[in-house]
Amino acid sequence: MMDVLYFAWVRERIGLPKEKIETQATTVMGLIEELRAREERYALAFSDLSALRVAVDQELSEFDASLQGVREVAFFPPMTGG
Amino acid sequence: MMDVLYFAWVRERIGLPKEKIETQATTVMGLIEELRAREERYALAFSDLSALRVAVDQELSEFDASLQGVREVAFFPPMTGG
Amino acid sequence: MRIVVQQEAFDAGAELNTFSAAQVNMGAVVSFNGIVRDLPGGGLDLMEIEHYPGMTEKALEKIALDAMARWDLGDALVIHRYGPLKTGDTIMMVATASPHRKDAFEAADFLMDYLKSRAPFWKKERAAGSSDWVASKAEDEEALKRW
Amino acid sequence: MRIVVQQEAFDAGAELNTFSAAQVNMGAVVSFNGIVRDLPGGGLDLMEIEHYPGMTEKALEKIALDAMARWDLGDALVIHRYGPLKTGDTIMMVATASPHRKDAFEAADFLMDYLKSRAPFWKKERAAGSSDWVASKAEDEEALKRW
Repeated sequence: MMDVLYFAWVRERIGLPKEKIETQATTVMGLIEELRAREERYALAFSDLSALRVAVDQELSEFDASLQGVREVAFFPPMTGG
Repeated sequence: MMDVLYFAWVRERIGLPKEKIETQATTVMGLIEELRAREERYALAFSDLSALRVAVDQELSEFDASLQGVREVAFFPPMTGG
Repeated sequence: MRIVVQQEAFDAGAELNTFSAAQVNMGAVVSFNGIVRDLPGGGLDLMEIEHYPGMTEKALEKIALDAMARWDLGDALVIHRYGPLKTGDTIMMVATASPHRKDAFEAADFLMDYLKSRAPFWKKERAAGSSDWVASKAEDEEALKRW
Repeated sequence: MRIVVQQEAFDAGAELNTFSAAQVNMGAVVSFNGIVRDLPGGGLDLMEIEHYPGMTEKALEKIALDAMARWDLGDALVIHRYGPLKTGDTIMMVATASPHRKDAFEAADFLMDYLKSRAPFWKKERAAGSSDWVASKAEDEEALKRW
């Protein structure tokens, strides 16, 4: 069981800020494939990975990062603070 | 008649902040030569020009600047504001 | 080093004074304030800032620690707001203190560049009934290569 | 644009707030505060700042106008004190406002470099009964070549 979080337009497109997911995926990319296969809104949110960033246990990561022992994964667009 | 001002250690070495000077000099360098010839304290203050800066009518200038129409000349060390 | 993430408004001048007064023998203090701008054509009703509680604080702390490690700093301060803001509101500030003005300037500049593209904040602009997420700029990502 | 040369203390935070509040649609405000440092071994009794009344204001105004011409600035502020100061006292501040953080940072950095070597101020440090004029640094003159 893993917490998956969505922010900004990713959250809006998927329609929720957070969900618990049971996954067999071993990498972020594997998790994305599973989500894409779920429903249209997920496929849409994850259609262009160049417009997405991922954090694994609250650290910015790459899409090929391992999910071994991970408790929280977050997807969001490039950041625009400051 | 021209006002000649001294600041920081130039003022201390010469012993006064300001004096009126009647000069025939046509350039700052000419004025410096006249002052050097006056007294030991002037010669001392103007002994090393690389340690001095000059302002002509309140604008930083070069030692070969003309004194034509000038009302105020100031001598001082490199600035240390901020 | 102080990192604050809050919804409430803060007094940037008072924060700067408190920061400066706490320093011992730091001759140079640099601050940056980010302020909500109107849209190019005007009409901004609201800017909403979303963030990632938990990660935000960690990311800002990491950026500030990086700055402390790279420059001769006595201290660093980051305050960033989230929630709804209006034109003219102060969004955030950073401040750096150093014995040297060059270090204080560069570290503040570095903090801003990293905060902009590596801390999990997202801005949304609301105007005339519709709203849009602010797009990240290629130049902001580009700016990181300076460091 | 505001240039102030005064003996009295000033409130840097309050000045920063006043400066920021006066801006229209400037998203970035950068400030620099210069603060009196103690001597490396301690023991500074007093720092005295001498200046050249008349020329000082003109020189600062010229430097600020140069900054306004070179960068996209909405406004610039320079406040510099003279007279006797103690360790921890604020000597001076500059502030810049711009739509862009890069312009605000660079212009403030430029103002400081020029103010340091081109505005007629001289510092004297008094400690243990003797006093010395602060020597200018080659690196400060060198810094001007960046611009």
